[in-house]
Amino acid sequence: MSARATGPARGRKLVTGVIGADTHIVGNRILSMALEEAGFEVVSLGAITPAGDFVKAAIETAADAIMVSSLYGQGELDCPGFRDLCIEAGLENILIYVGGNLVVGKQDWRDVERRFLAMGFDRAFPPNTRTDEVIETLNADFAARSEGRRIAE
Amino acid sequence: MSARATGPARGRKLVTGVIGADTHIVGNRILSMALEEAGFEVVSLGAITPAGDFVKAAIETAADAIMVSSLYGQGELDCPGFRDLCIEAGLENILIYVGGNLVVGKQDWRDVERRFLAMGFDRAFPPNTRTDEVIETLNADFAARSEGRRIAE
Amino acid sequence: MSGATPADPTRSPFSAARIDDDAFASMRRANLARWPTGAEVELDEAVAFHKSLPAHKNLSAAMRRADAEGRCLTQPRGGFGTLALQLELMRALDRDGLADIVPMTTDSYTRNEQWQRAEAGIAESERAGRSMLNGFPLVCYGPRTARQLIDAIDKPAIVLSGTSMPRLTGEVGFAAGFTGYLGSGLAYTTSYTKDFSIEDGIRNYQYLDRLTALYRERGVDLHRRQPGFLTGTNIPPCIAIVTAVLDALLAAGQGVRDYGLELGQTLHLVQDAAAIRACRELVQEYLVKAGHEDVFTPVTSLHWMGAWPYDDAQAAALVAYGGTLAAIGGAVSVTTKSTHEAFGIPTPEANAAGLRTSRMAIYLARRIRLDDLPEFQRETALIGREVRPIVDRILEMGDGDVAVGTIRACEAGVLDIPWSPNRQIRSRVLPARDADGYLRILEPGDMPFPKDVLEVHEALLRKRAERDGVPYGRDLAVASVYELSEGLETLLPPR
Amino acid sequence: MSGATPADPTRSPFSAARIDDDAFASMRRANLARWPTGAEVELDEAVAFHKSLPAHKNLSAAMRRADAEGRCLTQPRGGFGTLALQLELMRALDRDGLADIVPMTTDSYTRNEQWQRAEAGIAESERAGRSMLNGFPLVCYGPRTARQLIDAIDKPAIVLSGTSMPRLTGEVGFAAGFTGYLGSGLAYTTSYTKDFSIEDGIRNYQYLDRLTALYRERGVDLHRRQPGFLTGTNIPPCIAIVTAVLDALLAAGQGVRDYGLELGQTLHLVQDAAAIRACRELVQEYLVKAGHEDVFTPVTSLHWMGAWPYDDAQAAALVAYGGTLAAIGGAVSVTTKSTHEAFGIPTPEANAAGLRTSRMAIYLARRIRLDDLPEFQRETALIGREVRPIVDRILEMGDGDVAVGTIRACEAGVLDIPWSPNRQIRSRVLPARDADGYLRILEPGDMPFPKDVLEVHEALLRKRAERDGVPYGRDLAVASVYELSEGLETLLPPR
Ligand code: B12
Ligand code: B12
Repeated sequence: MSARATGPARGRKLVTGVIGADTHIVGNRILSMALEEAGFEVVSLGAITPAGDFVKAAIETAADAIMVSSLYGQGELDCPGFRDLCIEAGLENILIYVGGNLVVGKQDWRDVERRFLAMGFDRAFPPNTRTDEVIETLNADFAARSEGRRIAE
Repeated sequence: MSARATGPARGRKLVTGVIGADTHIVGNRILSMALEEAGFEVVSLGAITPAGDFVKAAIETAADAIMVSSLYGQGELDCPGFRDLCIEAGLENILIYVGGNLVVGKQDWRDVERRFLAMGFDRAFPPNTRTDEVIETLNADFAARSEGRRIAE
Repeated sequence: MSGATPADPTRSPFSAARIDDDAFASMRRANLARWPTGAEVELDEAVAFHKSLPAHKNLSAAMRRADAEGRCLTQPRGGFGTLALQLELMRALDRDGLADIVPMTTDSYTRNEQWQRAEAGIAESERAGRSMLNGFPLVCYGPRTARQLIDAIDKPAIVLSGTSMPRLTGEVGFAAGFTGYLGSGLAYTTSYTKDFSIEDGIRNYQYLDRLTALYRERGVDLHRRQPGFLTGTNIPPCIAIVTAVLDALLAAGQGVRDYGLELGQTLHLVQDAAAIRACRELVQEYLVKAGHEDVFTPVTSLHWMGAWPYDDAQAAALVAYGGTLAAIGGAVSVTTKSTHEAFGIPTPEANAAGLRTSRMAIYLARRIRLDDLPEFQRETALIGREVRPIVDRILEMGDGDVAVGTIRACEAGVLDIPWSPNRQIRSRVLPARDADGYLRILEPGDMPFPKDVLEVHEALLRKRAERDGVPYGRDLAVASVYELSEGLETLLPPR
Repeated sequence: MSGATPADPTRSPFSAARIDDDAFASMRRANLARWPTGAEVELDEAVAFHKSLPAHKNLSAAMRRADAEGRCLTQPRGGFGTLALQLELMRALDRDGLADIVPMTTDSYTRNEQWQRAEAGIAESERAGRSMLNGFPLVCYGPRTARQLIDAIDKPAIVLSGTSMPRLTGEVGFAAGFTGYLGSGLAYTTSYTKDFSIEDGIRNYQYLDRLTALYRERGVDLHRRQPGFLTGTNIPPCIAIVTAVLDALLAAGQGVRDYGLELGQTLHLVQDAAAIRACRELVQEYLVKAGHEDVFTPVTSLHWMGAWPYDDAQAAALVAYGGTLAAIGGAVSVTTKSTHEAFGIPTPEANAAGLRTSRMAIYLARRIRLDDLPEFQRETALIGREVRPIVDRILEMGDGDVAVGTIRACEAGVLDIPWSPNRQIRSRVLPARDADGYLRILEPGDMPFPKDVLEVHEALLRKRAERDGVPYGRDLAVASVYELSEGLETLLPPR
């Protein structure tokens, strides 16, 4: 856990939590700890968080990104419509990541990723994603955004 | 190991051995022991037996069948032409079985069986063949032969 | 979502006392009225059905027999979102996996009593032609339909429903013919919920335990189980066993007499054998002290409950070793996983393969035991020195009531759970692995472990920090969370 | 096919004495002249190449280092019929399997010096587009070409060539840059041949051992190994170790100083740990007695060498346990198999997966040892009581010459091998498993085991016969051959 927030990413505010009825807090907590250590400001909602609560927290704290964890397999039921909730709340452009064991069973990742990007997530992360990789990606995406692009290539 | 030679199979003479440079004697020996106990007369040539020696022994002992073992994977190199050797030696109709781990690697059995039947073996047996099954099959085939058929269906 | 269903008319003062018959009768009426299929539950009919089952389909009998014969039974997990898929799954686990105990895992909406969402999940699953739920929506289908699952197999079946709200899944499950139910108020509420009150969690399981006793009064023995694996994340044996003692006392108080104890494996041969031995002995010690002389408490050993490697070949070693550890440790049953663990819920095939690999490992363990190994004896004694001070303190805090003591102990941090999602739990206690692969306590939080015990743990963990050349501190705990999921290039680099 | 190549001009009287330099020089000339690629072998050039290799590609150094660090290295088997396939295989085992030692298994024609047939096998393989040979035809390709295999990997490489005729595969292998060679005169001749004379087998390995010493004189250490697994079929540790002592004495007599000892696993945790310990100690005991103070004899533990189950999931448990047994037993390396074992030579993928499963099992074994377990100490002592009387008797029979004693012992049945294909071996000794899963001696044949030892074995086997309700006799031995290949319905039927 050595990666740091750099450039435009420094001090950005991130909302983290585990969506739906999902109790898997370990990875989400370690991620939140790592993001904080890296220099982000983290609003951690913890486990079992309804989609609406993410959006509410994002508005209240004027967050720059939402980090949705879904481990228990029902992400495909909990996550559709998440982007719409953000839009309705006026967060058209907020950066949204989703990660964990997003679907039920061992499925081809490229296929799963396609489904979640189609739901409006800016990025989806497979199992076995480490926190450094997440931080690097946040750095790249916030840099891209400061140049007007939605996310980095 | 309880099956017995029955009907026309009783007292039939069988030549057994492991073909080629193959040293795997355990299964072949257990098979020979079981065939003897079952009431067959067994001429056991042991491991590392050239194809020609099987035929020679079959002629000398006027055997009714030859049981070829091949475990080490090179059966596809050692076994082609075995039937022709028998024919040249005037044993057109002698019953020939082959069994063991006949080919290199874990291959589809139906495919392997096809290849060995094409070589002129009357029957080919996959790995994990137990001696009782062999004895039952011999009983059936000798019965079929006493009715003029080549082997039982 | 709170468990204190206001619908519940008879909210008695919170205690470990047995729920009295009339109160329980009206609690049941209120509970069964919460969802249409509740009306299908009829105790007399259910009792008759259970009595019509052959003994080998009763889990309580199967566990007692396995214990007597020194066998280690196998049981996987498994649940899919439709009846058709669940039938296929349970048949495959029974026939192809040779499972000795067949599971029915409920989906996470059902666990949280979000039955409408579960209904939607069934529809979605049928539309998609694959399971969109992570388990079987038992309550939606109801007991009559669920009984098809029992008829489809020739083994005892158990309900797996990680939840603090077992009252309706319990009623439906038992009525359907399931003879086992995994779960407890303390362990699950602290490990599977965020805002749910521990008191309500305990109340809900007192209901389930009282229901189990009710069946027993009618001559039907049912097997209850305590999920001592907790958050599955590097739980040291002592913490698991503390919760096992408390939940067991609560269950016995409601009249439960078949109470299994589940321990997640530490993956250390000696520590797991010591944990299994110590768990059974310590729980019995406190049950007997409390006057419960006749509670059967077999231990179930669980395949590694923490993060798995992302390589099927590597995972196969954890599956096989899981059988070895359970058998050599003398567990009465083992709960198995598969090579898919790190990725997702296994297919019926992968799940059955995990069962067979474990079963072969159990066979290979022969009758080996470590009883005479000094290291085993040291570890077993150490666990006792860790557990007794905590449990005694908690019982003290309750002024004689274990339920009250448990709540107060959680509030005070005297009872703490590593990596807990529950806000009433401090989760300041932090475990890590020492240089020899034992799980030790890095930070005790506010748990009153004896000083000399903590010195042992610290010394061993410092050895590891030195070996790895890392600072002694929290990073050891985080590294220990990842450890078993690391690739072999990291764990055992070739040179 | 006899090994007494009449071509050999200098057929000295048979003894354990070191082959003198001039005799050996002309033996080498004659040997290298037997096949065209022999001409490519140039000692000075080969020595220079070995010296150009990094230390981590030298097996002798790798084994000594692993032993010093208490590590257990992994090594699979593997050979295919063409250079292209062999390159792909060795790369896969190195990179995907993380093998610490990379093998090159020769095909069975090459082993038996039927090089023309091997040539044909190459052609057939190229035509078929798959390997028709069960190994790599090393001699046909010759040392220059084979060196591509060494360049393709970053690990030490070993020649696996189960044969009594190692003289040319040895010359070619060492010249190519292989730093290890598995095989010995007594073990292989009694287990891999039918009519081949044991004397000639020993002579051929004296050549190889003398060649190894020749490299050593030039400053290149090469690792030789004894295949104590013999026929791989329920070999009790004591019989394996007797052959290990004899072959080690013969090798040391030619000047070998790195001599590994391979033991097939019994699949019993305690018996395997005891066998590994006893093997190393007993071989050292007799080497030192014979004045060889400085021979390094690390033990290699081999995954189950008998019949495997015909189910990949079941086989996975044997693969994983194979790593566990080697690591807990303290072996310096383990030779791995795959889930394909019962069916055929594994694909590179399956072979690499077997390596990773074993490697993870080794990691999980942590630093556990059974030294303080009384049962381990009993078994280790028992093996000593079995081995010493036999070895002492054999040395006696040789009137001071171990080579002569070995031949006489085989003729007299004092030295006997279970399930041997060789006609000079009586193969009247029969092993079987006892009720606790230990390999015991059912029929000693003419081996002079002490009476009290045989009583122990008989008592334990009678217990098993009673338990299984079968007559005490040969059927126990046959059943024990099949045992591990049986399905789980047979081994551990659900009830
Ligand atoms: C530990 C564990 C548990 C613990 C959780 C304890 C707790 N309260 O946190 C317990 C035992 C309680 C548990 C329960 C269950 N579990 Co669970 N559990 C696991 C396990 C073994 C490890 C998870 C873990 O902690 N990993 C370690 C952490 C560090 O990694 P991580 O969680 O993956 O998070 C990392 C990355 O994913 C990434 N990441 C995570 N979130 C995000 C978000 C963003 C935006 C980004 C960029 C990255 C990112 O960064 C994190 C840090 O590196 C996994 C399987 C596995 N992985 O081995 C199953 C697993 C996740 N569980 C599973 C299931 C089904 C359940 C249950 C539903 C089982 C059941 N039916 O009873 C219940 C959950 C009940 C409920 N209501 O949720 C399934 C999910 C199936 C699927 N997706 O197909 C898994 C995959 C096991 C399996 N193969 O079946 N579980
Ligand atoms: C024990 C064993 C050995 C022992 C053999 C000891 C001896 N002298 O007999 C040793 C260690 C010496 C050995 C050596 C080798 N072995 Co080996 N060995 C095995 C093993 C593990 C078990 C074989 C066995 O004894 N089974 C038990 C008996 C009872 O069963 P069986 O042999 O299959 O026989 C039964 C049936 O097949 C049937 N049957 C047999 N013959 C016949 C004939 C007829 C007509 C019929 C009807 C039925 C029948 O009835 C028998 C009784 O039920 C197998 C793998 C496995 N099966 O687990 C590999 C295996 C056979 N060996 C193999 C190989 C490659 C070798 C070597 C070439 C390895 C090497 N490269 O060094 C060498 C052989 C060298 C040589 N020149 O031959 C491969 C063959 C690969 C393939 N076919 O693709 C196998 C499959 C392992 C593998 N997966 O790689 N081996």
